[in-house]
Amino acid sequence: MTDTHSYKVLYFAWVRESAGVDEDDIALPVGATGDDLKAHLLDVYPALKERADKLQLAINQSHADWSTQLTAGDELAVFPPVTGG
Amino acid sequence: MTDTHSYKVLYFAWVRESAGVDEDDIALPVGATGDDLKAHLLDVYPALKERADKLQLAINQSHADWSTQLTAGDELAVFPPVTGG
Amino acid sequence: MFSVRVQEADFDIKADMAASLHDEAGIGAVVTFNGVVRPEVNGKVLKTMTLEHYPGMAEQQLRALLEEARTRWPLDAGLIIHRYGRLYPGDNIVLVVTASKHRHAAFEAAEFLMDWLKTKAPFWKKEELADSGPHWVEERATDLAATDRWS
Amino acid sequence: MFSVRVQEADFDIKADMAASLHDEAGIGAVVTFNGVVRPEVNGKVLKTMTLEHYPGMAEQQLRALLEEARTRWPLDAGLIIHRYGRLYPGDNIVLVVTASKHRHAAFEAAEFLMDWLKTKAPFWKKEELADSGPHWVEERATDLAATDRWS
Repeated sequence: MTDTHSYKVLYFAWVRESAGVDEDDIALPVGATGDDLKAHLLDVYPALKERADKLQLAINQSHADWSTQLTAGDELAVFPPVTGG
Repeated sequence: MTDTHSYKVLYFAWVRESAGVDEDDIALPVGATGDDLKAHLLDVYPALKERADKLQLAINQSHADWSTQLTAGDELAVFPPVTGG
Repeated sequence: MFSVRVQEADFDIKADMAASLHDEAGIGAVVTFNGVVRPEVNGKVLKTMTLEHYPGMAEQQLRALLEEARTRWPLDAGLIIHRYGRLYPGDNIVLVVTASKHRHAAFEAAEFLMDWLKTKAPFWKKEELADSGPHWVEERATDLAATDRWS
Repeated sequence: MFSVRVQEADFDIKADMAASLHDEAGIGAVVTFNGVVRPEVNGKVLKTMTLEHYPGMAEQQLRALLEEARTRWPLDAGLIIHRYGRLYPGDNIVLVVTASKHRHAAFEAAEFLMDWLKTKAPFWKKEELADSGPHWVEERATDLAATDRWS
């Protein structure tokens, strides 16, 4: 059994609609990166695969690259490109 | 005796103060240009000589070059560079 | 004063400008940008739109934008208000106010804030057109290009 | 609506914006520029200033500026209000409003109008500083350069 951290993951816009929930608690192996989170989400929510290249990540409310390594306690969020203004 | 046209000439800002009047009626020979008007004004109001290079001309409420030939009935105005806004 | 607000309520351009500029003595130039819901999208009538946002991150990003603008231009005051929720054609969406002694600084900072806001602030528009179902607005390549020119 | 006003009275940014934008259905972006009398000039306290203008030509030049802006950008509405007479620190001097479907058009047109206004509209400022007599403001080389960049 691998050691894991549990992360709160928020969804917005069509990511939220594809997931069917506003947020999840997701356990990922210690040392996991954003890419690991993305692979997990595409697995759990296959509807996201269609536009997987559009997905963006925020860590602790700042935009982040998918390659970033996650830290226990991080607030994660996944969403499409922003369209405000 | 030369034929002349009479022009209404308005002054603004320090041109007005140097002239000591708001406006004049000035007779200039038929065919006169803005430069002739300027020469006349420097003659009549020598205080303008100090900053003669700053003087600007408007003909019928549009900015104009001093070389422009004047036409009977033109409304002329002489003023410094504008500083509004 | 520098401040950001994310709110469902409408804003009052005059009152919010005045509050933002209160006690700023040196100001000579104030630029405002007001974004409004347009009645048409690509020639189709827009019935309504819903603006979703990421609470917390939205405010944080807007504050970060203002801070970035202050490092680039000599600003005396700055304000960003962005609405969320259900909006109709003609409704206010966003207000940006910048104030400076120098008009070009105020103009450039306001344009910069709008350009960056469009690609960095976590808001998402869902439109309902008269003749089709609701859909999420796609990001625009021109907005990305507009952001890049400040890099 | 496109209009210009030259007046001694103060203006009301909100009311004048609203009047200018009335019935303009397609607008998405509104930019305003508000120029205000500054309390200091080169570190010296300004007591008051007087704005002289050339009645008739002032309105005509402002209208010509708006027309020129309309040939360059797709504007839906435009407004220029310029005051004259005695003004004190903090008083409004000038208001420019531009509206367009496109925010960059609205921003650029507003900046263009201010740049051209500074070197073409017949207004002259006479300042009274706390420690010296009244003097006419000199034109600024930076304003001329700002005008040239639109040529």
